[in-house]
Amino acid sequence: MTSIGTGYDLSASTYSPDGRIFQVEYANKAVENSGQDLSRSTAIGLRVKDGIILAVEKLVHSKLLIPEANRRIQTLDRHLGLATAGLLADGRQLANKARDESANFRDSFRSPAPVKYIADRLGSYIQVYTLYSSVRPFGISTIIGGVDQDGPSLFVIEPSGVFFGYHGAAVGKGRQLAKTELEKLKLSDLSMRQAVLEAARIIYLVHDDSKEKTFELEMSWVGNDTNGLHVPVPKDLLSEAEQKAKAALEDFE
Amino acid sequence: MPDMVTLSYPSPSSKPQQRQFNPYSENGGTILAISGADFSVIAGDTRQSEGYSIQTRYAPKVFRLTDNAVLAVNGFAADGNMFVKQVRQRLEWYRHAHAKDMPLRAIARLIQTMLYARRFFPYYVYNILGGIEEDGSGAVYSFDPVGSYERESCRAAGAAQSLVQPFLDNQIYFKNQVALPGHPHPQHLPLLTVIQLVIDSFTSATERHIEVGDGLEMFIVLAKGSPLYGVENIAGVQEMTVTNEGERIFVVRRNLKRD
Amino acid sequence: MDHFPTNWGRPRNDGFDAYGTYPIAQRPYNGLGNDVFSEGVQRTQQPIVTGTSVLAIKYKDGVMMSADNLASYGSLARFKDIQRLHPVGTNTIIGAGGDMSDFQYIQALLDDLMVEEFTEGDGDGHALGPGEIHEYLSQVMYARRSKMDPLWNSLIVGGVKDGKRFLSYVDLLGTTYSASTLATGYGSYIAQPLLRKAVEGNEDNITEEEAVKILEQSMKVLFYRDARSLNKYQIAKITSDGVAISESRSVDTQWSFADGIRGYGAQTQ
Amino acid sequence: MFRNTYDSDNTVFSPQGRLHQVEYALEAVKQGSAAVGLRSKTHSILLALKRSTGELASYQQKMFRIDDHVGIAIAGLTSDARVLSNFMRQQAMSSKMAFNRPVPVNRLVSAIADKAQVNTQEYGRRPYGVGFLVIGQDQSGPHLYEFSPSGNSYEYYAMSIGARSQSAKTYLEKHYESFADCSLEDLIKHGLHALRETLQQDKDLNVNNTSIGIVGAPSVHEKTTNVSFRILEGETIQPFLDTMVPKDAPAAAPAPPASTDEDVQMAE
Repeated sequence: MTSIGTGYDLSASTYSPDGRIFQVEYANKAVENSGQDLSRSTAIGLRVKDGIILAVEKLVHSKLLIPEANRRIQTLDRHLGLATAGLLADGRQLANKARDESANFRDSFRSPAPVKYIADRLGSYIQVYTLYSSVRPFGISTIIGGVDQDGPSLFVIEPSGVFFGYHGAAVGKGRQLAKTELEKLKLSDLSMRQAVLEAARIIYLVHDDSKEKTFELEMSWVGNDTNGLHVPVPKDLLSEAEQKAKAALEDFE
Repeated sequence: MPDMVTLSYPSPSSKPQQRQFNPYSENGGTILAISGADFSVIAGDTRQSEGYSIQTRYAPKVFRLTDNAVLAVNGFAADGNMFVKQVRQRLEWYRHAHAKDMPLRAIARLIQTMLYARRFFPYYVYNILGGIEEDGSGAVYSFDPVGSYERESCRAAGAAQSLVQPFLDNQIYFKNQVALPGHPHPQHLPLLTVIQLVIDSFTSATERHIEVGDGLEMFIVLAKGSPLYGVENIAGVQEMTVTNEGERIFVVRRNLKRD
Repeated sequence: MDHFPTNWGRPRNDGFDAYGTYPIAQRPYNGLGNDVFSEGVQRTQQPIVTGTSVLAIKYKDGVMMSADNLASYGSLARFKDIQRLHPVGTNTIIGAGGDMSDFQYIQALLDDLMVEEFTEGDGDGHALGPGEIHEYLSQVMYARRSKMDPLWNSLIVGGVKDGKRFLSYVDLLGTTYSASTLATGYGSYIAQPLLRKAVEGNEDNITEEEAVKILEQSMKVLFYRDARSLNKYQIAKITSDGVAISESRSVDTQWSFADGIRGYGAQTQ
Repeated sequence: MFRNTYDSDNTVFSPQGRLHQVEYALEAVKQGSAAVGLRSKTHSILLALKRSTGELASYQQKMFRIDDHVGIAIAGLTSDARVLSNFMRQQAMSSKMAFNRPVPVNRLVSAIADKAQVNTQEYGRRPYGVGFLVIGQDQSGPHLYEFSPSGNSYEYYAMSIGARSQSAKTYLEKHYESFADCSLEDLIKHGLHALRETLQQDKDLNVNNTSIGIVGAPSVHEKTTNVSFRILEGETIQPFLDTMVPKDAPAAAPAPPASTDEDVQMAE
């Protein structure tokens, strides 16, 4: 961050002399430690044989919050889900855009949009916000997952607009540890139920008890077990996953 | 002079046949309203029909707008329902702006403005507005489809207007009745008399007009502080008042013949 | 497209080819009414491929609806495997008579709406019920008629929400009404009286079996009398358990009497 | 002139990934007088403290009716609130027009949150300078939401916003578990106690400076049968004020000083 204060980092439309766009880099910072809305949380996505699992570590910033009422994982279409880390409001804005894209695809072709198509459109959309001084980049990393004609697929879109497909993806504060854990899994062999348990375990593992407040685990899934619909993981499975995650955590320690 | 050229002008019959879409229909039924010194009665039958078909035996044509205004709409039902919906939204904005209900005479003017705005694609609807003025008097306003309106003591509209209006002229305005010397016709009739006239109007219209029948819905609006005049004793009466501003609204339902 | 500029219309009806663009033998007629714009923009349409009656009744457990599988092209029985009953969400069914392409458009519209509900609502407990869907359809139908560009259909919306039965009608004019028996098209003349007789005042007692019987009987009468109908139809029921649309079925009919009618069978002057 | 290089513009991230203009907008909310919201199984209520600029001036408007089933209390810039509340009214009405149903409260709140987000991302705008507490009743029962200029919204059991709202929050956190089963009268009493915490030592709630907003069945102190959103002001709130436990001046929990100047950590 040597260029802080040199004036090359005040606009997305300015390169620094060494060819960097600082505003985009700062947006990445927002993903990890946004100070204003306490969203310093982790989100992960798992792509398994016949479905996708999304999970987020939802920090509970006040005990006055109503549990489970404030959802962080969003539904884009019947078959598409999205989880973000970073500025929550940016995440909602992007989800609305994604819904429009998906609806437009459906209107044109009378079939559900491929996951990759949506990831592509959103990548382009986010990229536009890295070009001009009149806007700021999106302060979010996005996991988008769904099941289309070619089966389950999972993508991550960064604030720069770049996107990649993944078998297992993690964004946000605890992404390094989460990635390490994901890499240990044989993702393509897992059933959706197994993947739910693993996802819960990973979220419990990456949550930093010492630094962060309490959290709530939120999970959704889409695939064979859900008739191809992106829906929240049912309550009984969710609590089973939480129990096992807590148990595993104790073993770990 | 012989034709110089042969014209290949298509004969009129070979032109594509044109079937003009008619955006209007007429759904029968009749409405009427009568005002008294400190009350107003607004009524309509509940049959909705098209041609010789009864579409439904219960489709309301009379609507409570506020605690002191009731609107009856008759004509093309789709226009009528949309019009009422739009009036209600305008009244809601008025409430937001002024934290009170719009006065009756203002609603009357609002309706004329809204109707006239569609002068060249009119709502095919005859409106009758009844309620209580700010001075506490009962009032009836009647409208034509493009917004011409006036305040009256009584008005009938719709399919059986030609049957009911002459009857009201005679019974309310005492047309063709000569008063006994020293006993002038009353300025206003008492509420229960008016209610009986309304019921008689509709039973008669039901007898003689195929588009009238099935049910009668009658709204009674009482001025602030007015006595109940026995309304509370009418069988099946139901109070519709929402606020505590003083005016009260009641509704009475009666069956009419269904044939 | 007419590529001769002289046919595009002129400020005045010149009686001759002022611009000299035509050989005399082909000189066009420029008389009144031959201006290509004289007919204005044509938005008004007529139904092309059409479905006939839809019937619906309320009964003890909910609402039942039926429609045959025919889509006619004028008097031609063009498509004989068309479904005219369409589920919307988990507790609503719409049945359509009139233009089938307009109906398909309406299905697409409602599908978009349901996706919107699914994503934005995201299980918040505010699913659209039959009442809301009927209101929405009414607004669409009325808006299109007001643009003089109607969706040429008669639609029946039926369903159950929070234990309450709902049954309502809307058509190309935006006209709406509710009743415990409804019928569109030819059915409104022929079947409606039969349905009313069987159902009115009896809505809470009719069992599912009886409801099926009532509709079967009416469909049979319609098949006998409506030349644009087909003896292949479906019955849908909507109860608090959800919607169910039957496979196509038919009723036994007896046409031997037709032999004795002039116009049927062998012609015997 | 500015506190740092990165705080003059809403389209600029600081090197830490912060949006200072948004944080300052959250400060604007804290400039406004406090509002408190609570929810039970049957009711949602709002309470707000009205300021007056002087003896001859009237008290400000802190609550707006959105629809029969929704109302809001505001803290911050009143003019921004008027724009947003107008938008909410439009949303409520188009829901009635298109579907003939009262707009679900959560969707209404999301709609203004999404609207507010745009003002945190595009040049030439400023974030809205107002926070809302939104109460409403729909098919899924009574609700209470907080909306803030950052474009976030959350649903709460109880919440407070505005000047010295932390003190009210402390009170609410201590008692919120009992709110679910409270009668309307008790709920209002809790609300008044929480609101009182935001006052300076020498001040007290009275009929002039307090507004109460309610959705749900009427209280015994109201002379109405109305269950839709209503705002109580003036003499009508006296019976509720009378239910309050008088504050025994020295024993009252010392309120932490109002933060005006430090960097904001929302809901800290």
